[in-house]
Amino acid sequence: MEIGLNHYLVLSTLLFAIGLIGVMRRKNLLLLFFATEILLNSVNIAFAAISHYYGDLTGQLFVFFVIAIAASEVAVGLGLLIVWHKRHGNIDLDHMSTMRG
Amino acid sequence: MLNHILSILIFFPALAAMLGFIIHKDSIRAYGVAIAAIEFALSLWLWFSFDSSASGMQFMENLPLVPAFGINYILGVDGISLFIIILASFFTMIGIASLTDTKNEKNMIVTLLFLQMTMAGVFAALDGIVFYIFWELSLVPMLYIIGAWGGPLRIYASVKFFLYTFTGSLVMLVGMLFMAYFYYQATGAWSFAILDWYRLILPESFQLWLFAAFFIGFAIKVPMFPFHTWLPYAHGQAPTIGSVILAAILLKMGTYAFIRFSLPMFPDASVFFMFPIAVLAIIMVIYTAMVAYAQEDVKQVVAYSSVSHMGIIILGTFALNVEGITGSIFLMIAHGVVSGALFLLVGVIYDRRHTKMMSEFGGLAHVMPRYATIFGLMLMASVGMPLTINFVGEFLSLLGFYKQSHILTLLAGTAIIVGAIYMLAAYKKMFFGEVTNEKNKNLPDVSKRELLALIPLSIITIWLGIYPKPILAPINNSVESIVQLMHDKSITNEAKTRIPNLVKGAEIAKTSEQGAH
Amino acid sequence: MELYLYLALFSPLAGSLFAGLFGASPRTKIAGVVPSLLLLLSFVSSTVLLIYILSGGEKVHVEMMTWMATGDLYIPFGFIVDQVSVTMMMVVTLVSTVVHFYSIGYMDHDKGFNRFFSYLSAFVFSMMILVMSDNFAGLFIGWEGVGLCSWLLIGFWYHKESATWAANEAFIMNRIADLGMLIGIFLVYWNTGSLQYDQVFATVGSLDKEVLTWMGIFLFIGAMGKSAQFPLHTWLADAMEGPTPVSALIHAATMVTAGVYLVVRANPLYDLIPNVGLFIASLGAFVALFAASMALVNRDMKRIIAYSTLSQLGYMFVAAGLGAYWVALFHLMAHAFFKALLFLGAGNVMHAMHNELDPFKMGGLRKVMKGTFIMMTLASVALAGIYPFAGFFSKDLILEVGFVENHYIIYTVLLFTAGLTAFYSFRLVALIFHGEERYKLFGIHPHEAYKFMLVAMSPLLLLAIIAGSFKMTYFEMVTAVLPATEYHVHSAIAYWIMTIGTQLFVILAIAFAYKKYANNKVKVPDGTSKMENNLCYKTLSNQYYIPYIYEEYLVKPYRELSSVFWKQVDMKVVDATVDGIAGIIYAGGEKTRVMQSGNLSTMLKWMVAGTIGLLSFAVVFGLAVRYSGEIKIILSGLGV
Amino acid sequence: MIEPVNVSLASLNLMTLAPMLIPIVGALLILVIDIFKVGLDKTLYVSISLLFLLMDFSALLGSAGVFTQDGIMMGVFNVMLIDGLAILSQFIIVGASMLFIPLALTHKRFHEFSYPEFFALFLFMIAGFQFMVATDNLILVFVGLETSSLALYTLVAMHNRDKSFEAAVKYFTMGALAAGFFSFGAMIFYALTGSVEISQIAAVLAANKYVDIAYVLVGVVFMLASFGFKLSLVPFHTWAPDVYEGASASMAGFMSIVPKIAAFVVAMRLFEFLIHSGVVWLEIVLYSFVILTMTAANIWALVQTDVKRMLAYSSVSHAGFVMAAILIGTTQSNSALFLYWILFSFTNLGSFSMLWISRQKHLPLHQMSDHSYDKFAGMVQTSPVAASIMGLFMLSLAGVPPFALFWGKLYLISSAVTGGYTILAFIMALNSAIAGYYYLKLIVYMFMKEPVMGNDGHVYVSNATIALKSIIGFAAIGTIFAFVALNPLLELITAFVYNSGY
Repeated sequence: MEIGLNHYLVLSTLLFAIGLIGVMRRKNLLLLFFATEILLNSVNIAFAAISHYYGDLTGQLFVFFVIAIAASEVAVGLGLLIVWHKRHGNIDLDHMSTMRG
Repeated sequence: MLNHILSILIFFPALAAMLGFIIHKDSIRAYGVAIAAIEFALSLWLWFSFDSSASGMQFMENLPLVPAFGINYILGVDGISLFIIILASFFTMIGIASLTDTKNEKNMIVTLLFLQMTMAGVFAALDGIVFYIFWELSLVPMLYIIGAWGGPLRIYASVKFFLYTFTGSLVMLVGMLFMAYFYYQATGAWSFAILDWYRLILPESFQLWLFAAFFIGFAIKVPMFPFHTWLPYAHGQAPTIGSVILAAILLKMGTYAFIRFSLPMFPDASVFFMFPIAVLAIIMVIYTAMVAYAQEDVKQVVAYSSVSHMGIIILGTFALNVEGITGSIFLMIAHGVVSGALFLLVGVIYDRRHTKMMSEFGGLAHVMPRYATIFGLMLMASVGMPLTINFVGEFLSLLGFYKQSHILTLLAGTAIIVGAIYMLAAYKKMFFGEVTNEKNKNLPDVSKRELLALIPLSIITIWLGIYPKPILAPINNSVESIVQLMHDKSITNEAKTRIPNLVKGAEIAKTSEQGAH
Repeated sequence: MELYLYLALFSPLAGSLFAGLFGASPRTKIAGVVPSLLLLLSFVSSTVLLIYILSGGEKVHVEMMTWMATGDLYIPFGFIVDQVSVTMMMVVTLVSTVVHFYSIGYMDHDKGFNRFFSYLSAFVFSMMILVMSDNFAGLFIGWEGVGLCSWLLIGFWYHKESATWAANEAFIMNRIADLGMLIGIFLVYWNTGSLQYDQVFATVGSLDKEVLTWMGIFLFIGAMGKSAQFPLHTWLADAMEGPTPVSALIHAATMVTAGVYLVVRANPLYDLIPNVGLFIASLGAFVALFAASMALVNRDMKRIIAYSTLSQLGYMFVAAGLGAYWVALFHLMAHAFFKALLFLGAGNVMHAMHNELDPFKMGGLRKVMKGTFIMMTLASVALAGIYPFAGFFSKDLILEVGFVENHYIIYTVLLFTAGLTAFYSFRLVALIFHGEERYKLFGIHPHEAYKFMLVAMSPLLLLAIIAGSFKMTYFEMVTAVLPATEYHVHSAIAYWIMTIGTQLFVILAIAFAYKKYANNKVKVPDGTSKMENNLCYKTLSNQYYIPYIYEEYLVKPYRELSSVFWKQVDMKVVDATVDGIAGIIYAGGEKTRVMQSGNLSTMLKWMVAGTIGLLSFAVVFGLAVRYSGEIKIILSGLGV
Repeated sequence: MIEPVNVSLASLNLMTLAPMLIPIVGALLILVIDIFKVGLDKTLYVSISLLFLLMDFSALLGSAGVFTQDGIMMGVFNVMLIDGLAILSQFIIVGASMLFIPLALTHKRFHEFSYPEFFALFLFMIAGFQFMVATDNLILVFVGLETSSLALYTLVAMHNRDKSFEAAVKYFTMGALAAGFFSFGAMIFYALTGSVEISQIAAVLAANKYVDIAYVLVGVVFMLASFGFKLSLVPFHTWAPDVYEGASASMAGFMSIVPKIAAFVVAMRLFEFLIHSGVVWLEIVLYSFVILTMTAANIWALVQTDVKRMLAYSSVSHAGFVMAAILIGTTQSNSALFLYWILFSFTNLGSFSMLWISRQKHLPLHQMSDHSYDKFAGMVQTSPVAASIMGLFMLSLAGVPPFALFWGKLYLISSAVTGGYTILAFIMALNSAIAGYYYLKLIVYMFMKEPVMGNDGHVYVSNATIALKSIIGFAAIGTIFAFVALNPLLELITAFVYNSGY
């Protein structure tokens, strides 16, 4: 059968859902970042598909920006993660709750 | 200068207070007294140059503040506000003069001067927002006075006082915004000017809602029956000066606002709500009087007694005829003088013994005869003895309301009985009998400084009781114009009959009297 | 004439203020003498006015200044001297002058001497306002003023618990009545549009019956308080805690008669409502009997006299109620004289006996204090109404009124009461002055009062004897303003029978009193004798248990209800609600703050949860979108 | 084979880029300087940044002038959109930043300020915000959003204490999630309309009469989620209190103002056309958001023991309060939003700076947190002026007239009244009453309690310098005399908002 737009959209939605679940379930900061990456990239797929469907470049433009931003995000995120690990020797979310209430 | 006298009256004390910060604390009292005296002199000058025969606003000032939103700095006085302004400056003066040595006196005096500004502002403002500004601002100094110089429960009391009143007035603010919006719809221009609002004739349903919104703000301030519980705490905890100003002036803001806003703006609603409010007022009168009778703390007695008297004021206001409203305004002044004096008197004994429990006293008439005499005089004024200032007001208020309802007036009239009961009981406990408590054996009688405050009050109490005309006449003129305005504006027949038409007053009065039977 | 009016009115005030100056300083004779002289001046000017009126002069009407004026209401300080008010002025000034001079001696040793005179003159001033005012408001000023002074004077010895209690009781009871008065005044104003007597009474005729009745009732309620009519009578007996001159002036001669004066003043009103008048009369008759009965057994000299005052007030109200206003006024005058005399005499006795009040502990005093003995006896004779003393003319007249107006029950009651009056008055006289000297048992050495006190009393004595002879002149005078109804039993025989009958009856009563109490067998009762223990006696000596009932069923409940209102309602309901609302909000915060657990993963869950929630709502909405029309209608309710 | 497009430089209208380019240049300059000479004093960087922000501001004035003459202008392939909202919000962003930069000149030395990167990032962040508001292209919005956010995360982290790192991580992670939501939402709109320009989207949706409303709603949901995070609407607010507490007081104050106004503008662009085209669903959702955020945040603020955390919740509540303006969506309400935010920035700036100057390096034993209430007990006795000023800011936040924020509340509630949202108006009023309590609590501590032992009052100004004091003075004056500037401000805002079609 021929792979249409909807398939891509469904796929991206699924990936997004997976990403969401990951974000909720993961207690490890690194894995959490992976999950967010999944989120963003799922959207990329959809954008690419749609832009192909409409035949204009805006969607792909968006994809490039998303990729760039995701990259820089990772940079910042990893930086924070490393500092945290230096100080506490762990990257577990549950140890990250000194401020509450 | 004379056409800016109101602004001067308002902002002179504020500026003086600013300067007060730099004055050394040993000489601050002299400074405060001087400023307050000047302020009082100014207010007297205002009275002197006030045209008693005119009924409208005088010394009007109009200065655009936020014209885009119809907010203007409009001031003016008429017979209704004039005397309360004078009373305010007077009490600030004697308050500072008779200030017994308090810790960091400087802050106290500066605060009092700021308070004076807000009080003058509230009663001079003729723009809804300007009124609201001063109305709210007056809470802050009082909050500080109660909270910083008060008794053991002072913080609870002051916060309760602030939040309770603040909440009410926010609801009132929404009401004002609606009023302005209706004006905008009617005329296409925003305006918060009260005199503009007077010209607005609203359908009855709108009137009812707006009346309710304003009512909450005012009723809490007065304070009317179910909303009164902040008052005993505030009075009980506040220092003497705080209670004096609170009882003498701040409570009057509520009743004044009823006459300035509710009545002329919503005549039909006023008629509609007349009986419910009258019932509340009567509950205030009798219930609080009984509560006062049960008190053990003399200051609480006075506090509850002022709630009880406010009931009569409300009743007179909602008589909706000249006699009643004039009476209620006069009673505002009277109650200001008398309750202020009573709180000062309580302060006198508190300074000596540092307790307000009546059980601690007894037989004081032996040791402090002068004190006992002045207290007795104020007591008699408070129970409405003729030829004292209170009687004029109570008589007129009740007389006025009798037109509207016989039985309710009969109930409210019990004020003269229940009032006598708690006051005489308190006086008996404190002053009569033998001196039982050793600590009271040799208390000094009232000092010069205290007399400085008490003598003028006593004189006013008698003088205005015998010859109220100089105050009654201007009030009467302004009230007549308001009542006429209400009659003309009112749309329901009920209101038309309830609110007398002064153009041909006499026979209207008769006929509707027959109707009321 | 106005000069005299002002003199008469204001010289007491001057006296009061003068004495007031010395209020705090130790007692000085001057503080007593000056007010007394000023009162004499007031008396003289009143006499001048009286003569002027008698010589057919116009009534003097002055308007000093405006008091209250607002809306249609206009109340001046206006004063009027007409036949009625001048009579009252004479009575007031005369008696009070006498009492003042008397008090100089009586209060001789009291440290509150100056204060006393200040109060006393203040009282006279208020009383003068009361009687001279030309409008109801002015009347009310005086009305309250005398109330205040009576409060001050009853509680004069404020160190005595009983005195202050009695003072407060008197004040509050009067206040209850004053409320009625006030309402009456309001009724008058809203119906006649004025409070000036002349205008009011000019217009009352045109009002409908119901309004008039209510007016009459409410005004009379006011009168009931001041004149201590049942059920507001208890304060009068307790008021005897005050110094005796006070009792003489306020609680016998002047203040308590204010009620009668009010009814007399308002005669045009009461003429229109005879049924109310009848009620007044019946109440008066009842009180006459009621009070007299309590006087029979009482063992307190002053209280006995107080009850007799009460009973005499009853007589006056009978007359006033039956429309015989001039008779009422006449009896008021006569009664003032002999009753004041009686009280002052009692005062002497008290002095002699060192404030002992129980007549059973006296006896045989006639030897030591002749003057007082004579005066009190004569006063009692006058009170009993023996010819030719004042009481005869005034009191028998009232009996006749009752007879002529065909209210035979009232007549009988009054006749019987006359007997009782005679009995208890002479019981008192007998106990005090006759029999053996029981006081010796208590080691008291009585002495006669100062000469000048007796001299001061003498005018009263004179008047008590001869007042009756003015009857005709008086009648001529007052009927200029009061309805001039002659009350004569039509057949002469009946008249003579009645008169002589009454006299005999009274004399019998006196004789009985003497027989029973003037002998040497009288002992100081110790609560053992048979008579004291029978129910009837107990009831009487406990004043029909009325004070007890008031205490139990009015005062106590009021006190308890008050504390319930404060502790339960105000604190636990009203205030608790306010704090409760605040508390709920605060507790809400405490409960829900756990949502902010500080754990990142929870935070993320919240975010996702929020999104999911919105999504599901969106889906629901998306499904329901085809009904969007209806939904919009429903939801548009959110705005406005 | 796509033939090359040739465009005239004029049509690009590069002027529209100027305001954003200026701070970027400034940032680069700072970095360059640092390359050549290390370890220069922070004062230099502060002044450089100030200078460039000033230039930025004047550039804005220029474009404002152009706008007043010939209305909205597009630029750079119609990506840039310079309308009233953009200009107003940029004024707020740049102005507020200018007031915050000098807060770096503290008395104690905090080592984030010794890095020039700090200031570079700061300027980049400003540029990001400016891009965000000055376009209706979702891509550019996304870029701006992320630029600024990433910079912000770093700035928070640079405060270099455990709490700051924790705060940064939390902020960052949730931010990443929000970014995901945004892109997903954008994707859906793109899928529905084939465009990422809000105006286009609106046009297309209107054209096909919202046939697939369900999908639109899904898109809206994700947009709401991401902006709910930025605007800290309950329940997306959870980061706010922790981040505020972790960040330095100055940074917290900054966060409470600048990012939010940017987000508000985008939200306004995005949601109002939906509301006006009768998407009742959105109306309900926003209504509940507004009420929930106001009330819940207030209630939580009541129970805080740390002033900074309390202020965090209060800013959340204020955001909810202002969100009402977008719900109402009339010209008056939108102008009210800007008015409110200008006044709010003055007051909030003041109060956070007061916390900032009272910041100690090390906590005394008895003290739970940096700015716990009891630290301020009896402040009036030791340093009365500071206490009075702090009290002033609290009163203003509580909406006591005539101080700045009262006017904002007044106008906003009034817009609710005129917009027909009566109940909302009353709820807003009552919420201000509740809020009164926790602002009052601080006043009570400062004015009515006795100082804790060993507090000589020096702590309250331990961090103060002329710069900080003058900033605070400026804020105080602005707060007191707001009513003077009110009328011109109101007229200007209304004109700008009205002329840009909102």
